[in-house]
Amino acid sequence: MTFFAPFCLPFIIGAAVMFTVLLVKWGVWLYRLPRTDKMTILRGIPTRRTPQAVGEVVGEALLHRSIFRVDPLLGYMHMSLAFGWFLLIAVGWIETVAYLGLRYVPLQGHVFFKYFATGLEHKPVFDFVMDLLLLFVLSGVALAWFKRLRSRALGLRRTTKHVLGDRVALSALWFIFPARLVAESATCGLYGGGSFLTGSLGGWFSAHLSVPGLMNLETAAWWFYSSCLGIFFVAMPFSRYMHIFTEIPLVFLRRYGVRSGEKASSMDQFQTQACSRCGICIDPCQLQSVLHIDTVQSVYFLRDRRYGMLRPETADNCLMCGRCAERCPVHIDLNTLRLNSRDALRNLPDERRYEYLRGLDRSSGSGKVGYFAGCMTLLTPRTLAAMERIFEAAGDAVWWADREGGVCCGRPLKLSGETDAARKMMRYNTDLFRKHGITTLVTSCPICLKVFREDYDLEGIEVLHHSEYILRLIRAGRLLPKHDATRFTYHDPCELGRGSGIYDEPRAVIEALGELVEPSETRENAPCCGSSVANTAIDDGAQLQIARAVAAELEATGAEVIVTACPLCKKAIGRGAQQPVCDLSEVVAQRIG
Amino acid sequence: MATINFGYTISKPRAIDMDRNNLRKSDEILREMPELQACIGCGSCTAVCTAGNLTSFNFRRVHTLIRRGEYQGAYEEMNKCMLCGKCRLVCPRGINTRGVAMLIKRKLGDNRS
Amino acid sequence: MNKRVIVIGGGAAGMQAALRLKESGVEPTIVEREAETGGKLRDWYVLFPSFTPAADVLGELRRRVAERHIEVMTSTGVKSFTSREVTLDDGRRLACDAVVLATGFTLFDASLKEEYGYGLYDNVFTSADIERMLSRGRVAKADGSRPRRIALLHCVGSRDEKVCQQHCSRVCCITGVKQAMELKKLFPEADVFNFYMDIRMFGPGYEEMYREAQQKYNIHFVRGRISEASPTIDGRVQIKAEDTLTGRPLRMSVDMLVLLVGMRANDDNAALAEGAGLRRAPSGFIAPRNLFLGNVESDAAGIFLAGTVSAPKNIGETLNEATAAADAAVEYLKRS
Amino acid sequence: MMATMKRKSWSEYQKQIADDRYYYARSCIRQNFFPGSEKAFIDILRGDLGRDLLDDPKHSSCTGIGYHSDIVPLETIMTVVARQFAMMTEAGYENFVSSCITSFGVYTEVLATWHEFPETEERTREYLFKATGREFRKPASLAHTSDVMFHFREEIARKARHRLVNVQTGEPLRVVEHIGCHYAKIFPKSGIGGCEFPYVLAGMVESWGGECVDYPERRHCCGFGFRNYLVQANRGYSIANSHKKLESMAPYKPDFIVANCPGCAMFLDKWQYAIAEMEGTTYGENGRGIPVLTYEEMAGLVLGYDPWALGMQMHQVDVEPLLDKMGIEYDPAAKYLGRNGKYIGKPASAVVNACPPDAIYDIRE
Repeated sequence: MTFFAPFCLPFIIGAAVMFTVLLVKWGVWLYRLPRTDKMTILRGIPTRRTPQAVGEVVGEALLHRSIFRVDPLLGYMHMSLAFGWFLLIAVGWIETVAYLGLRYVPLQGHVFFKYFATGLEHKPVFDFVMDLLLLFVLSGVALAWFKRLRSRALGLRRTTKHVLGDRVALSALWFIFPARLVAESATCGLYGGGSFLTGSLGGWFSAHLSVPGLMNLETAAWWFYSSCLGIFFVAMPFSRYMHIFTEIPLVFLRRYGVRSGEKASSMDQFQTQACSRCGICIDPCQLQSVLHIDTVQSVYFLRDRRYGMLRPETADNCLMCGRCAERCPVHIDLNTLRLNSRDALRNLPDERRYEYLRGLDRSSGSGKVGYFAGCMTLLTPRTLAAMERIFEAAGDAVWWADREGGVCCGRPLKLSGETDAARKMMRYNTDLFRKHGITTLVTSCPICLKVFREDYDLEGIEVLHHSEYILRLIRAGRLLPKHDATRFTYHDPCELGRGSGIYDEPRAVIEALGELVEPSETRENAPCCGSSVANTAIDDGAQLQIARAVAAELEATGAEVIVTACPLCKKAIGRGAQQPVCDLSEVVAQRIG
Repeated sequence: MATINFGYTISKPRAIDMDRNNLRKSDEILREMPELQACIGCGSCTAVCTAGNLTSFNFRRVHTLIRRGEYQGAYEEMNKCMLCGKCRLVCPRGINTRGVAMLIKRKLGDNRS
Repeated sequence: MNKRVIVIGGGAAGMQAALRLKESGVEPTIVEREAETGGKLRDWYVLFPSFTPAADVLGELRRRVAERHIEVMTSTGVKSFTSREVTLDDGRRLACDAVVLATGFTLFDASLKEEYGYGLYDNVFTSADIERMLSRGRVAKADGSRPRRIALLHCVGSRDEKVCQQHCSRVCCITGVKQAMELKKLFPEADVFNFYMDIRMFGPGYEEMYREAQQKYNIHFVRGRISEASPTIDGRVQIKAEDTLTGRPLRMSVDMLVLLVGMRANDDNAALAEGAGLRRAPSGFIAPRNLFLGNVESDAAGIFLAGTVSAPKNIGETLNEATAAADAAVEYLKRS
Repeated sequence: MMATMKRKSWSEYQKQIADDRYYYARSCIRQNFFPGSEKAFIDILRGDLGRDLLDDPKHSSCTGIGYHSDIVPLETIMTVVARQFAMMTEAGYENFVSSCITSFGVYTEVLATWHEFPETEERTREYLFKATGREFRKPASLAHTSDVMFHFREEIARKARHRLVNVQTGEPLRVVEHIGCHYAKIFPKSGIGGCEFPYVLAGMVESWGGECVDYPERRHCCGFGFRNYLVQANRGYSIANSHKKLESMAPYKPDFIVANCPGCAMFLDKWQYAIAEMEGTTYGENGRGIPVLTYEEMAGLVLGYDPWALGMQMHQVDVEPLLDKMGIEYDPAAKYLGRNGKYIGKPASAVVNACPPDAIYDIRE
């Protein structure tokens, strides 16, 4: 039995190209990983991270559990295509073995088994299972077609706009399974076999077409099916469908602990090319929902970056609020990729920068507890006064790092991409903290908090957001705020919530003061205030629009006071709100002694 | 050329000469950020500036000079900025000052993008 | 009420005051020195901040004046007056029961600021010249070519002790912004610079217009007064100023220099005021009896002030004031 | 040129200029650098115009240089000025004419101060009397000598032997007129034509057949500025001003510059040498420099005086090309012969006079 027919050529060539490109790409990326990352991988392989990764690959790459969480129908669509196709291949393999025993069968033999197996006795069970699987996949294809027409039905307000290569691959993909249906049905019509799907359609063909006609249809259909596969395979590594395979190594690498950083690395390739451009990131983006900007979202950013057409306007136009990353089914580290793209666009190492920081010290007071207000807090003096009051009530001696004007924490500059220059500021502040011998560093700015925790080397100094610090004081009985009937609502600052995972502490503090009512989108889904320092592209009017939208959500709770825990959020929401907007420290300070 | 040490040389004019200054970069900056032209010179940005609190850095003056085609030293001056964003919070004309700072550095410093 | 009020001046203020008087049953007579009514509005192209054609406003006022058969004496100058009698230049005397003084203002003569070279250099113009050029539909350099760089200088003949005009003429700032926008519309390739000492945007929509000029029209505003203008060899005008916001002197050559001339008090205010027993403000404009509670009344009973005769004003304020002056006159006639 | 034609405003700035019997106050700088000019003024007034003029050896410096350098206090200069007036009064004259622009500015300022603050005049009279026992009357008319020359410009034009015309082409000569700052910038009413468009030199140039050039930096100061020149550290600023003016006038290709101020005539002339040495730039036709004349020299040439008798060999920039243009005959060999035909020495040639550019000089020689 030979497993070759001329129509197999497109498939064979396509598959060869695809696997070659795939292997070359992965090989190069792995080879280019920094040495430390390679060691991390080697150390990780013999651990239980490997089976965990396998589990995740099944759960995500095949079953698409994350997408199910976004929308069941969308999840089903992705699962039917991915898992269905996988099963078609896997069951097809078993089918071949069942028919022919364990022997070498070339790839096309498995894929086009129906065509080559006409001389063999049929096994109706396999016919039935394979038809069932084909139906499963076809249902996904139908949903995909439907999604193109009406994305809202699948829980997406917006769907992705594609580049030309994607359209070629997508068109091929759409036709693969209908073509398979027609091809297999034609063969069944001529030679018998098939189950409820291919068998029935085959019967219908033989009833309505002449034998030569059906034979022509069969040849054409198999050619078409093979060509679709071939085109898809050739286009795949250069299109968004690269994600189908790239997600697998990404899951393993991530499980082993390899991460992208503020400088571009080979790991970024695994991430960018693992993006399926599903477009789930578009909907949560406030630039889209409030400002109707629909060219800068993560999906487009990754696309532009991957194809080398990233413009600063796209890279810069992002609040880096992290709402999209929270929903990304592939868990791509979107903010980090955005950051190192900005670094690549803008970072210029310049040793002479910030020479003026040398020997500078404008701090005041002394104590084991240090307080870093941050630039923005200096523009919200009520927060500053409240913190002073709280320190006083708690009886902590405080070293004030920057009350008389200090040096920025460096995060805004880092977020703009000037990472090397930001390091100079970070080093300066680190030295300052060490020089004054503090053991606890409290800040009321989540932007500072995040950079202190992630980028500063502050071993021996505990870094606390003021919400954590205040909660500790309350729990230790050192701060006794009065509880009353005030209804508060709370806005999660991006850098504090999604950025630093601090959701519960501010809420616990508020509950010690009064009643907390949650807005409709909260915690991981909380919106950004719009004034994020990460975005340097949108103008003032746009910031205000976002702030108004956020303020409206918070006011819809019916709360009397809007509380937040970030000076920037406070300023921004304050512009859009009718109700008073207070920092957490203010409402606490109002209720003590 | 004959050389005599007179003990002094012809002072360079301090005047901003709009006929000699090349306004191309200034025009490019204004085209990308027309809102910069809405500056009314109130000085809020400079008053609140974190870097200006520590150095002689004057954002308002630097971008005004750039708009007149005086680029000499502007990039180095602009590099004193920490990009903390306080200026953007206080600008009464709502100018995206951080965007301006980055744009100026991009136009006058690295031309990679 | 069979009373007669003489309205001296047939500009926007005079016509509006006469209309209001007529409406209230008083017989007004407009005495206008020029051959037609309309005053300064005749030479204006469009009005800030809405770009409404001045002809629309003027045409409507004239139409109403004609429709209501208000007596208008044109080409008739006034030599002196009291509340009961107006003496004309030709010696005729007109008896009346009250007078509304609406003689307006005089445009500052830009050639008095000789350092700007108005009347000397071909490409130095006044804002009034620009309005006339806009009305005629042809703005160009003296040689007919298109300007590439235009400078507008604010406060020419305003806020300037050197020409004895210490007051602010108020409307020149917004006129400068308006003309800058109009010029930019005509010559999009040109750079337009406004040199100002302060920008005073006092009216509704003015600040918004200023911002639009900056942001949308890319008009450059330089804070600094031009000190002098000189000709260049290629027929342009070199100007010098200090860019006070950078603390550096600045100079440039421009194709057109537009001087935004201010409003000054009429020369005959002194004689008229003396004859009628009115008081003049230090600026030379006629002072109202009380700036708050009698701002359309003069020191003399039966003489009322409308429009820019008492201080620089825009058209809207002038029309309001004319109405108020007419009402005050009617009140006065009822009482007397 | 255009501006000159249209310029009418000068007629609004007129002043009384006496017709005869002048008390002449000399200039410190001019006595040393342009002695021929002051002599020419006296000769023209007395000889050509037949006027009476007293060149009084007893008068002194007005101390204006010290005053403008913040060395001489106001009270002192007022007393010095009072002494000059006393000299005039004692000589029986009442029309004071000053050869120096700064002196003219000082006299104008002092008279204006006495007018506005009469007590200062009283005090000055007291100081003068205590110091010298002299008393004075204020002059009936105060004028700068260029005002006097302006006053007689038509009379001189009638007696002219040469006109400010290029004899080869018949075209009027293009003249840059430069007015000293202290002439009218302090008191605009004190100058003919005011401060923006002074007419004092332009009037002479036009009457004698020339044409004035209005160039962008016409009003600019020559840069002397007293302390700016006198203190060496500031001298770069001083020369920068002349440099700016020369750069601005160069495109108009002026045939010569005429100035009515001692410092201006000196600096516009001598700085051309320094600029040529410093940056190799030379102005004027073929890089031979732009000759700088005093108005007396200009009047002298028009009236047919011998250029060397006018002291024009003292100029940094050679005047011969201008003399050739005007068709004035002169003896090149006599340039450096002094009053008695004695050779007075010849300066080394300089870049500014288009000598070979590789010459090396040492100013200390």
